[in-house]
Amino acid sequence: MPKLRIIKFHESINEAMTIAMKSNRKVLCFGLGVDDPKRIFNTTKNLKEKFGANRVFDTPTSENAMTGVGIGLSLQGYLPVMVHQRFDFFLLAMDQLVNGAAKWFYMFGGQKNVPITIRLIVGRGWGQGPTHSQSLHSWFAHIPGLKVVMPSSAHDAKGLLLSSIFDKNPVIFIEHRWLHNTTSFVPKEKYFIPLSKSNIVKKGSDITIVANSYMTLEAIKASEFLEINKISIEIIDLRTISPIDYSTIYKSVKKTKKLLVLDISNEKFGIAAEIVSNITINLFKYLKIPPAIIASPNAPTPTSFALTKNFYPTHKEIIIKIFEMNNRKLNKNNIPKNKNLHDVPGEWFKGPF
Amino acid sequence: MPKLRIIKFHESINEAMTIAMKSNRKVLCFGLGVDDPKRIFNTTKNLKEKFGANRVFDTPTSENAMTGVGIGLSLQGYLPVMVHQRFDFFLLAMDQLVNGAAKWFYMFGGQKNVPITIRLIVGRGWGQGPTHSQSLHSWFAHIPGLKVVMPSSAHDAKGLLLSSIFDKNPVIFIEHRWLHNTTSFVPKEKYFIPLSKSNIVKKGSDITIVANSYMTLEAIKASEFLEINKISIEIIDLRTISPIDYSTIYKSVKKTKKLLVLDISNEKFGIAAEIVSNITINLFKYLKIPPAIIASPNAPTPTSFALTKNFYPTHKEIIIKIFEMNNRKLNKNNIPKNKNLHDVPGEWFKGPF
Amino acid sequence: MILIREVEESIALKYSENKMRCPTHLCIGQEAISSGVSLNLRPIDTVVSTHRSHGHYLGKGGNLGKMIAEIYGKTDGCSKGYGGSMHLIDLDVNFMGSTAIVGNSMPVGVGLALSSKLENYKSISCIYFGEGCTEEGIFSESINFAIVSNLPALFVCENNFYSVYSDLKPRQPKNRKIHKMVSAMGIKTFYADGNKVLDVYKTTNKAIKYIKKYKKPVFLEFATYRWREHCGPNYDNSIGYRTEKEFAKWKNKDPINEFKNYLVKNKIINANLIDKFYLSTNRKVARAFKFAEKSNFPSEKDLFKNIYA
Amino acid sequence: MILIREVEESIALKYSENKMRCPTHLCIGQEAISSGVSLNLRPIDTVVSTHRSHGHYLGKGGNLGKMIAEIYGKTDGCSKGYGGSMHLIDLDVNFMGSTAIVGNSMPVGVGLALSSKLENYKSISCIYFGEGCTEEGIFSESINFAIVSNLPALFVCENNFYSVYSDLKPRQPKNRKIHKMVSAMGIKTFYADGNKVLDVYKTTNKAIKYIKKYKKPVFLEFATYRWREHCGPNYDNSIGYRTEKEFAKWKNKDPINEFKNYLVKNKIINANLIDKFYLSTNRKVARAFKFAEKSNFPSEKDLFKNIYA
Ligand SMILES: Cc1ncc(C[n+]2csc(CCOP(=O)(O)OP(=O)(O)O)c2C)c(N)n1
Ligand SMILES: Cc1ncc(C[n+]2csc(CCOP(=O)(O)OP(=O)(O)O)c2C)c(N)n1
Ligand SMILES: [Mg+2]
Ligand SMILES: [Mg+2]
Repeated sequence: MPKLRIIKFHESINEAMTIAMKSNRKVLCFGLGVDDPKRIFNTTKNLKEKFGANRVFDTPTSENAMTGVGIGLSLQGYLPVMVHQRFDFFLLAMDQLVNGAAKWFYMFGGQKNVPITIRLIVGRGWGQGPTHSQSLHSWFAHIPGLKVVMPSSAHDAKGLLLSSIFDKNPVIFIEHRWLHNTTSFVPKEKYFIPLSKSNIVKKGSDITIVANSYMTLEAIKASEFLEINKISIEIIDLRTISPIDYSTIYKSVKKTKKLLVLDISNEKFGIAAEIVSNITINLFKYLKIPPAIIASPNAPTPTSFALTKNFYPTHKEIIIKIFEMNNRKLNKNNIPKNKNLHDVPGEWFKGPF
Repeated sequence: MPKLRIIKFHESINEAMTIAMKSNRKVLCFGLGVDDPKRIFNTTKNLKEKFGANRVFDTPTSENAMTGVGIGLSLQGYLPVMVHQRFDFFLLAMDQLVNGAAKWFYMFGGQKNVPITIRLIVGRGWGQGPTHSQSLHSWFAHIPGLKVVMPSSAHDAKGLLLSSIFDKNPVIFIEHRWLHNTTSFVPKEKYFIPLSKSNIVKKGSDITIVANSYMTLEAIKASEFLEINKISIEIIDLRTISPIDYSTIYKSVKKTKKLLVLDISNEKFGIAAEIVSNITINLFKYLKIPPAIIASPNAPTPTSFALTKNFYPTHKEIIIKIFEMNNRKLNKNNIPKNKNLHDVPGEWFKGPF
Repeated sequence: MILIREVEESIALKYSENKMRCPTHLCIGQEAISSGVSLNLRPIDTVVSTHRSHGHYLGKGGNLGKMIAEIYGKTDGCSKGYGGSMHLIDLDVNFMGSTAIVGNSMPVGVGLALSSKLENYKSISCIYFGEGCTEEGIFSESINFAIVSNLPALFVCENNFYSVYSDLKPRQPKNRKIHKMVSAMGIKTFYADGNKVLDVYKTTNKAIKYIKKYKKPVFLEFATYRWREHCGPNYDNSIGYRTEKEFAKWKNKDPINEFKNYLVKNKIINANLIDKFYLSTNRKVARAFKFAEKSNFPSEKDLFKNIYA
Repeated sequence: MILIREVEESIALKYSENKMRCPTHLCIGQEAISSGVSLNLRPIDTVVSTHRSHGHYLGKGGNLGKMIAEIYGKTDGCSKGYGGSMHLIDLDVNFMGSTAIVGNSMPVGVGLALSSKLENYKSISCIYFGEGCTEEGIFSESINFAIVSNLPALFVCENNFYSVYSDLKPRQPKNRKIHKMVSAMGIKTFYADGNKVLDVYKTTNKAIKYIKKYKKPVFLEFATYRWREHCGPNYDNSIGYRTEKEFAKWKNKDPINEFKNYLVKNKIINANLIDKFYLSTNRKVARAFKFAEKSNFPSEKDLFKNIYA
């Protein structure tokens, strides 16, 4: 048996981009810095060299107009992939996204679809602070006409990005910065992971965990300790936030009768609420105990190393909550500790950006 | 006993503006058309004449910058009231709102607050269509640092607007266009209705209805028919969406054991989900049946008269749902019909705008 | 031009029947611009526009019956009833869409120009907007990108001096010439009287030659005037935001009369022919309204159609 | 100027200790601008700035110790640790805030100017930004409103020719002069060499006189160059987005050397005095770092402080 090919998340994004651009000349890639020396954390490496400056280009700092340019391109059959180094910068483009891209197909009677893909990178750690670490994916999920994808692994990133690029609708593709250096098995060839289909990352019977993006990793980390402690959790990685795949969640909750939802944004009016609400409304009689949510605090992200200490929930909070939900006593000291400082995902991530 | 003074919602907004500007010279009012002949559906009537062009002024069509101007003014102790004829136009200003106004107090260590008030008018009916009838209040509710107010009556509008203007934080004040001509008792003098405190519009025992803005009127309309049919509903008008007043809802649900949440935006990832989720998590054991939501369909607003026929939920859908939740048989033909066409609130609202 | 005028007048006339139930912005008084510009556009050239787009749509050759049906909210509407007057499209003639948020369609037009560049400048992207749009940030962003990328974009600014009920005073400095301001960004610009269809035609012609020759965008500004209220069918001089005198001055410069007089004076065609043309136009318009009235309403359930492709 | 340089050099030196844990944009090479501009500002005048604001903050007289403490994330930080290097404030000297989204603080500065106008032009609002910011729509929106409303705003564009690793080519047309482009909007503009502190000083002086006399805004453009990487403490000429030659050319025009030579050559002060000044500056900087290091970290629970006022 051949050895599994293990690569990094940023390499897998890069592979998806390369395959997409190679297989269809209509795929374009643009955004601030896509052709600069850093190549968006390596994710756009070699694209300009391979596909030329016409298809891979830097832009003025004009987020709103460039989104509109993407719409215009896609009306002529292009498949533009726009990139933003931070989710937060994209707030300037809400008019084009919501009043334009999301509604174009609908408001013109289904005549022209807008197959644009927008890659947003969510900052975290090293004092990214209030304006460089937001992920307002719940905003987009609220808008009919948009799709919202949040991969959690290198493997998923490739297959989901390929599906996003070739999807006929505007897709918001959200990459958590801390995932970029994670690794997983990634097949070399082209493959598509369907949108709006979640993934059971781990089978289990005691409780259903619905996670997305980076929180999936924390859930997996928690599961190891829980396993030892004979609590069997089922982890569903949403992959696509909207349109959401409820049937997988329904099936799981019908089995486990317990639900914990994780999110990378703050809890208040976030996507976890939607999931808890939907499950409650539809599976009320199955739920043995009240569902629960673990998400960030309802505060802006502060900058100071000290203030972010408990800002991001980790496997620890998940473990504590799950013990509680399963009515089990826990000695918190037994929970394995992170070896990194809380504001970095590992040695590779150091320094300003 | 003196006769109660009944005035219209737009008059009450106008009164609040007038009182605020009279009582504090730092209150300003600006936005497209605040001093034009139509005066934002009469809500800014006479302000320019009374307080001068320095304090009441029209602006260029520059939503994003003008929001920043408002922030700058408020840093110097001004209390700016910005007005947008449609909520949808304000999407251009999300950077200034979210990365600026909402975070200024926090990210600069609590040194300068931003007491700006932003009035947004939600369009409905007469083919306002996909880009002139959105209300994305769930977006704002998700952002820590913002307050979101949605009055449902002339009486509340005055007291809530006064509280919003003099509140120390950025407040989004959302006016449903169909409320502008509704009337209610409005005291002549200055009064404040506290933010983040909801209002029990109607006491009842069989089910708790959580409503906001225009949906409160539909709930009231429904209650009349329900009363006759011996179903006693408790209607809570949220008044402030965020920070939300859960304690009033908790008390009510503990009593009625049933929850129905209404909203004027589409259901998916909307504010109703947050409320259902919170109540489920915190009052699980009190709930006798699954909570429910009535909101708009998860679609953009189409323009055609024919397509909007069932777009907006009314007292009818509420009545049907409540009969169902109370396990009661209903002859739908008995539900009183609206006398107006479905796309107008009354004779006063006709024609294009 | 006459067609546009007659269509708009008919809409104005019938609007009070309450069957056209959507915000509707008429372009009466401004017809020379869409007419003069459109005559220079080939079918392959694309157009995007704004809330006030009837003229641009018809000028490009957009289907009249479908436009009226759209305003009536019918299935035969050019947007199948989903968009209304403010959201028109006719792909058969490459009228790619008009949208209702000020400035919203500008960058979309720039994107269309970029797609043309990627296909060897096969077409020109014509982008209409009002002078109010120049105040939106997206205006300078769009033009800057078109300049930097050498795009075949034709920006057409209809300066009618008003944005809703606001004159220029609170919005733009007194002595600004929009075309000069934009020229300083690094783009070729032209200015002309937007009520003289021949001037509009000739100016646009020069512009298009320039675009083709230099593979660069051009910006046009045309002065004109809206006769009716900002939104809706009526006259609104009485409400006080503009003077009867100003209106009379512009009405005197009626683009259609101006052109008729020119044609007759120069004996290009005689008055009889013009009358005949009116007759046939009116028949066409009447047919369009009949078509719209007869067309079916969409079904309520179609609300959920086409949210996703 | 020397203070700013020495502070920035110290940050660069100590950054690798991993105690300053936030994105940090140094202004080494650009110090003449904040220095020359600030000398013209009175305490009452307000300032807003961008991600690259250390120089602007210090120039305005912002507290040095508090700035360093802020970068260290301490309670004595000027933003109490909440903001970091990109969000500085010092109300004592009317440094009203720097923010990290390109263009974000511009209209806020315009709002400050409007508040000044409402109080009879009591102060001037100084607004710093880079040439990259001119590409954002909010740039033209902000300037347009300042013009229309006759606001006492001083716009200061630091043109260092780069936005992150992007030179001007993909962003602005070749022959654009930013100050000329802006001038066409209807605002007085000046241009000067941003590496010559005297030129900056004199130009700003003229600008402020103009603002006071005419009660109108002014736009300044200064050419300059950033020596270190866009964000962080290192040099980055090796990564290939700019040439060693270009860098050398600008390093040769070091604003500090330039000014030192001028002072010595013209016998305004002697070299000795400058050395002494360096010494005292270095002591000051060292004290600031000590202050920052000694200051306490905020408590984890303070995370929930100040979300609402
Ligand atoms: C972003 C935004 N702000 C405000 C409006 C309201 N509005 C509709 S049309 C219009 C006037 C725009 O003026 P102009 O661009 O000159 O076009 P005209 O109506 O004169 O043809 C305005 C302000 C809008 N549609 N979008
Ligand atoms: C809206 C937005 N887009 C992108 C960025 C990323 N970014 C941070 S600094 C910067 C460079 C801006 O260049 P310029 O204005 O010239 O300032 P400089 O860094 O040269 O001082 C960019 C693009 C951002 N912070 N905000
Ligand atoms: Mg106009
Ligand atoms: Mg720069």
